[in-house]
Amino acid sequence: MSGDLTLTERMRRHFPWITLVSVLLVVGMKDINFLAPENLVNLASDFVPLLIMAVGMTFVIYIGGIDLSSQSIANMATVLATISLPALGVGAGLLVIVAGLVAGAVSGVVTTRLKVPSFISTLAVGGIALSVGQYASGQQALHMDMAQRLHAFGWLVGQTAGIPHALVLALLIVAAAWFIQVRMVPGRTFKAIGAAEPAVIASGIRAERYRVLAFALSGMFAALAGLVFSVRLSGGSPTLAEGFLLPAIVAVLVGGTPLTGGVGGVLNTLIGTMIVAVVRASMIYFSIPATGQQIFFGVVLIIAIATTIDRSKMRIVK
Amino acid sequence: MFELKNVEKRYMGVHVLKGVDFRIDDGEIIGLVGENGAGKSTLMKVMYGAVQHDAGSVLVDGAAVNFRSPRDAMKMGVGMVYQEQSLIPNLTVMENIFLGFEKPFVRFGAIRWKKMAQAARRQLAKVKLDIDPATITSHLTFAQRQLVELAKVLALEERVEGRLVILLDEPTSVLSRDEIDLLFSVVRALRRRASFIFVSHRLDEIIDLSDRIYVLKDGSVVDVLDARHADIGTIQKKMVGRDINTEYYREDRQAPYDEDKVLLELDHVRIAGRGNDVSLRLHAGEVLALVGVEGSGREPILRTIFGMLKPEKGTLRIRGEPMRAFSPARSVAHGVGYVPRERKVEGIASGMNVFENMTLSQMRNYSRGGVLDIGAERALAREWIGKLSIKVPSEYADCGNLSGGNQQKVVLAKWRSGGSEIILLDHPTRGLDIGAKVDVYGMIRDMSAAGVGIILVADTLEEAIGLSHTIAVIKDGEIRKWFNCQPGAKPSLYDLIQHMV
Amino acid sequence: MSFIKEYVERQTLHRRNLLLMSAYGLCGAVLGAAAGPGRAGAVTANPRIAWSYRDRTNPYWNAIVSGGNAFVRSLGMPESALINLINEGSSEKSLADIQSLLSRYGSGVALAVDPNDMPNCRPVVEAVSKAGAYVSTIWNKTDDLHPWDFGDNYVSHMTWSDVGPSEQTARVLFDAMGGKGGVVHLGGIASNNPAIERLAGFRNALKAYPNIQLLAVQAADWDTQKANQVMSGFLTRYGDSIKGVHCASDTMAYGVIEALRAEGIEDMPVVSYDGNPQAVELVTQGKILATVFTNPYWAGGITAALAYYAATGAFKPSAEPHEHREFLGPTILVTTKDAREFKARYIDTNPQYDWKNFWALASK
Amino acid sequence: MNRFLAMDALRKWVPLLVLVGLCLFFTVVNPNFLSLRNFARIAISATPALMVAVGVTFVILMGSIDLSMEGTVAVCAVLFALALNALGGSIAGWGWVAIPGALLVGAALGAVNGMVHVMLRIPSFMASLSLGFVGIGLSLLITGGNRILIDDPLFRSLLTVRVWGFPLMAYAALGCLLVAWFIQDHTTMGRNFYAVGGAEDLARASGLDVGRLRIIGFVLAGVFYALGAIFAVARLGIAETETGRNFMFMSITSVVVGGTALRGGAGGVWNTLVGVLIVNVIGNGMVVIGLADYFQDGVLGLLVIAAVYLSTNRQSLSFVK
Repeated sequence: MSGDLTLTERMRRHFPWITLVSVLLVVGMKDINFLAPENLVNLASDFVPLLIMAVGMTFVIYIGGIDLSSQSIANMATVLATISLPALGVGAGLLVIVAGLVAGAVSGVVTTRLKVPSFISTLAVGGIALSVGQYASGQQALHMDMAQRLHAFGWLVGQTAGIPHALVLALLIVAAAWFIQVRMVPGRTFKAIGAAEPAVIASGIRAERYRVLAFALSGMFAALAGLVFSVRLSGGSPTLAEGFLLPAIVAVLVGGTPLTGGVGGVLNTLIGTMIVAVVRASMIYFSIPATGQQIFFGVVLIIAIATTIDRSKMRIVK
Repeated sequence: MFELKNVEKRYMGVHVLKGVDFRIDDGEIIGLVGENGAGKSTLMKVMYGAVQHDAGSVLVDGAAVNFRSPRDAMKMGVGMVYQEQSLIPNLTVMENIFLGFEKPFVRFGAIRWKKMAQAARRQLAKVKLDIDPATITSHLTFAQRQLVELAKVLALEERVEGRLVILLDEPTSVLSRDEIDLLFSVVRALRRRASFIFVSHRLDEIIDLSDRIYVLKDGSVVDVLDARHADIGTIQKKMVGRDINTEYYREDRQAPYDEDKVLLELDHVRIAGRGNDVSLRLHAGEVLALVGVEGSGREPILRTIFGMLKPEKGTLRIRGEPMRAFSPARSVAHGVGYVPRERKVEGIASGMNVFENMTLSQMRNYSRGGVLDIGAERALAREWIGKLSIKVPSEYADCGNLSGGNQQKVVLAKWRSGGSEIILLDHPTRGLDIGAKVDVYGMIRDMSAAGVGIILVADTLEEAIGLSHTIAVIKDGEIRKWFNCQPGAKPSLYDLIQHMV
Repeated sequence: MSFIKEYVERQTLHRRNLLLMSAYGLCGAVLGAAAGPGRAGAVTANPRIAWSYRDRTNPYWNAIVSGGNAFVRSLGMPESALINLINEGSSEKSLADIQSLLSRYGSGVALAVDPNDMPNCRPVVEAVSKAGAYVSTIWNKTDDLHPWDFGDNYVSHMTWSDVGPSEQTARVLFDAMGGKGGVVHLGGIASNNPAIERLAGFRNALKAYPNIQLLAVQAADWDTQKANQVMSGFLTRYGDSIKGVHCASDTMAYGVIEALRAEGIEDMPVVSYDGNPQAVELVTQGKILATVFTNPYWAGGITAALAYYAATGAFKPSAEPHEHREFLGPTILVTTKDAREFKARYIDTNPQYDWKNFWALASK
Repeated sequence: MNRFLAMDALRKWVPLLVLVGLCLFFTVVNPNFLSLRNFARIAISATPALMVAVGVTFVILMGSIDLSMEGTVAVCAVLFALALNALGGSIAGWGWVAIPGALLVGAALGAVNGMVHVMLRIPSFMASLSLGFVGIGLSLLITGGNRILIDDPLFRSLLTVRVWGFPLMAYAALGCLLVAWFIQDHTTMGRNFYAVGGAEDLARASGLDVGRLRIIGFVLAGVFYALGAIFAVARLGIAETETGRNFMFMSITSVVVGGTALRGGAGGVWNTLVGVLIVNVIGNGMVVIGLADYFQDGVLGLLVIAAVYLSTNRQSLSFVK
């Protein structure tokens, strides 16, 4: 059967990284400095929180849903991490992760049990998380004590041989997520749910549980993203993670995980995040005027999505 | 006059229509028969423009036409009454009747509902259906929807110059006797305006209604019979191409089942939403066929056994153990496997490869601590690819791209390799070609010999008779008659049909 | 193809730097960049000037940018020479854009920045000083962070003490109310520092007016539409007992005035903050009784100037006293009495400022 | 079957019951809530949102989604205001041309959106999200970030003049809603949206040009966004990039809360009216009963979940995405 596929179809799965390389080269043509390894490492490490959040969101989009609560969960996480740091130390990280997991699971239960579409349920749960963040922070920007921050999370802010530890952590997280996706039962089930949910149910799998799990994972990763961001900024505020949501969704979509589910995955998101990072940085390299940046971003986005998404498995484009 | 000359069609390398010649005269009623997979549905799709033929020509009144869409065909007076619902459920009856042809009712941009309702009533009167045209379609019964489908096609009458050609695809399968009589009288009455192509599995109806009968086999027209001189036996023979012999269904391999070992028992189970009570026993090695007309309630029984429906009353025992909670997961854990009719939707997950599909129901066995042992999965897939001679390039092939027969083998391998002892087969040979069917029959015999209990909802009655040890005839959700079906003492088609309708 | 050659040359340099850096890292000074003053790089003859701020949809930031543009023009450069980094309210984007800027121009950057959220200030400053560039900040900074801890690279921080001026506007409001009646406060995004300070000033004024009754305080997130809706809600809840409205920003005051206008209420005393042109216009008409002008035009120019002249070596920040590194910006109370005169002086034309006289308008 | 139908008929009214229930609740806590003046206030805040939500309703009925409204509203608002001021500053003079002009701009943006979605075969979520960025950028480019003030008393009379206690804009919006209802229920186009949303492949098989229909749907949505923009300008007298803010999530939430299904084919503009009122009543009511502002996001979330939960027919849904 593979003989029937046209060249474009076979190339399709390679389009995301080809797009990434092309964008890199285009910016590199403008200024070769851009391609210097340490510059790329810096660029990548700036995007660590966004990457972590996008990786989590990948699971939800992979099963055909959407998670709009990530940003609010990250906001909540920055606050919870900051206020619990003096009492819990590294445990603050654990607390935050559990909080994210719970918030995500709530979205999942509301979506699967109460049959509220994820677009709405996650938006609503995001509102709840935001309220928790605002309440816990006393509606103030908080900052971490330097000594406590170094003691508990010093390992996260340092670098070894020019490689920031946060970047290493992010890559480990991506690797773990990738492992879950391709080598573990939940990942396989997510793929099957995205591809053909009725077949999953007819195979005797409790699909609902896995759907809840996907949302819970997304919530956990969003909290983790908030934690890393909070440690980097050594503080927390219920608005600190503003502006994460749309770039994270865009990163997943540009990477080639369409909203229909079952296609794409964590590695696509890694590439997608890098595309977003490069496109954003390119505005400085091409000296895009302040008022034109949004237009530039939107247009590049359309071009990128038009090239990266695999339409062969979409019967109806909605 | 509507004519097909030497029409050819290939799908993904499969030669579906091989030089078909077909002719229908004005006012004629043509019966079209053939086994599933013989190419009937493709031929009809070519006629009403849903697919384009590769070679040959379609002629209307001697002039070659090229239908690029069903709409083109409609403009030439060719309309289709679908077997599967083609009415849009959330629209009203009249909107469905005039969908895409609303223009005559529009004045100053607004649809004049009264005028449309009147026109719709006229169409409904043709099929003698007395319902409010403003009813939402999803609120109608199956039979009513079928008649609305016909009314929709008959609306072509007012729009098209010249004669109509109307394709009826299995129109009687969900209708009661009265409704069938009504339908037939409507069709006969309309002969002066339209010619009909009538497709049905019910050969008696075909003979009753048609003038001539086209018999299709393996993509070619094998014979054209005059209905006045045709009888069911000869038609059947021509459809299958040989006498329906014992070999086809591997009857030689039908062994008696183990009467002492009851795998599954339904004890006065009341199916949800039906209110009928069903009792049956399935033994190890037994093939139990449920026969009945479409909508008679066979699927709900299967779905109840599989845990997708919760019985309202009664007990369901698996190996003597009464079930308390119902879910597919629980049934699978108790060794029940389900081969669904909608193979592409519920059977295989397209986009996933062979081994991923095979282990979907049994990932627990191929993982440790949640980590999948892909090596073992691949080994399993390779083993079953060999065992069932599944034609795939490798275990990495995407199941969505396999042919129907190979997909079905993958689904069967999924349950067999997982050790399921009770297998529910819902139309397992639907849309398969003869070769693949024979393979599936062989697998059913293998499973039976291995002591697996099978409940079969067959594609055709012949299949049910040929394969099963026991037959339960279902009507209106109840088991009306049991037949013992040992080799040599099998009931005839008529025995069964008598109790079905 | 010359860029390839250029690349190879730079690459050798970079590799050397990288080796040095890793050696440095392995020596245990993992957090080296943050500590240690005196890492200021060579002064640059012609640094790139950049302004990083929240958005362009707000008159306040527009005034900041026009100040920045005026400064750039004063150097004989076209306005396009000013690099605009817009963070859209996202700390993450703020930081990422600044990092990209630094990686493109290295130490040759003079950056003026509002870090958007207080916690974001530290990483921005650390990144800039690591690159050997120069940064001046306004508004958002945590209290434990100081320019003098970063040698010359963290040139200055300017902020505005909003407590006092906000108290003044509140007093104007309470006087207009005749010292009695109910009052509501519409605040900014609750966790923003200015929102907190402006509320504090308002509360201070309340203490002196025992007959003024505080009805409600609610955040309207600096947003005109949200303020409009919150004000309608207040009108339902408190009806005629509202005798005055204290807004934490001009943008919210517009929404409040329109909510009142819809009810046919034209004479409700309203005060606001920021001194935007539209608000000053409304003060001249008496629809707003007072606003506070923080001179964003000057702030936009002078913040860029501080970073620029430090980068060119025109002055050495570390030689300046602490009160020149952290200082308060100007605040001018604009009331109905002086609004016309004020408008002629500051809004209709911008005064000519000497961009080398860094602390000319500083409050202290 | 009858019981099922009865439930079905009842469910249609659930959003309205939720609305009434919320009103009762807020009235009990603070009787001031139940007053003509407060309802007028809710009407004012709901008017622009209603137009935007009605626009997106058409798209959602087809089973697509549109996230470009914030950009489209911003562009329409600033172009409308610029044109009005350039044409003499009053709709009594030539300024009225700005109104059809703005609608035309909305239609054009909708057409671009629809064409990118249909012709490049990009799912509407992504196409419209990207074009939303472009729209916001465009409005920024036009205004340079400045605000444009509208002083025309005739135009502002939409807000200031009251008839039977409600401002003119409420009646104007009602008129637009009737037009939307007419399009939805009495034109071929509107009915075909339902056909596409109900079963796209069957609609295609019946000969509908689904691609063209989708583009028309987006154009229509664009026109209603432009109406929303005009009302938003009328409400505040200011046109700026921020005019489009918050419309995206709020309008889609309103549509779903009103009982229109995101998968398409069910619901309509009356549902959207109820949904918009529910969301605005919650917003107004939380202030009126004096709920602490940091709880408001969470309470809104909980109430939205409850409203959608109550109005969903879960029997007919095997799973929801």
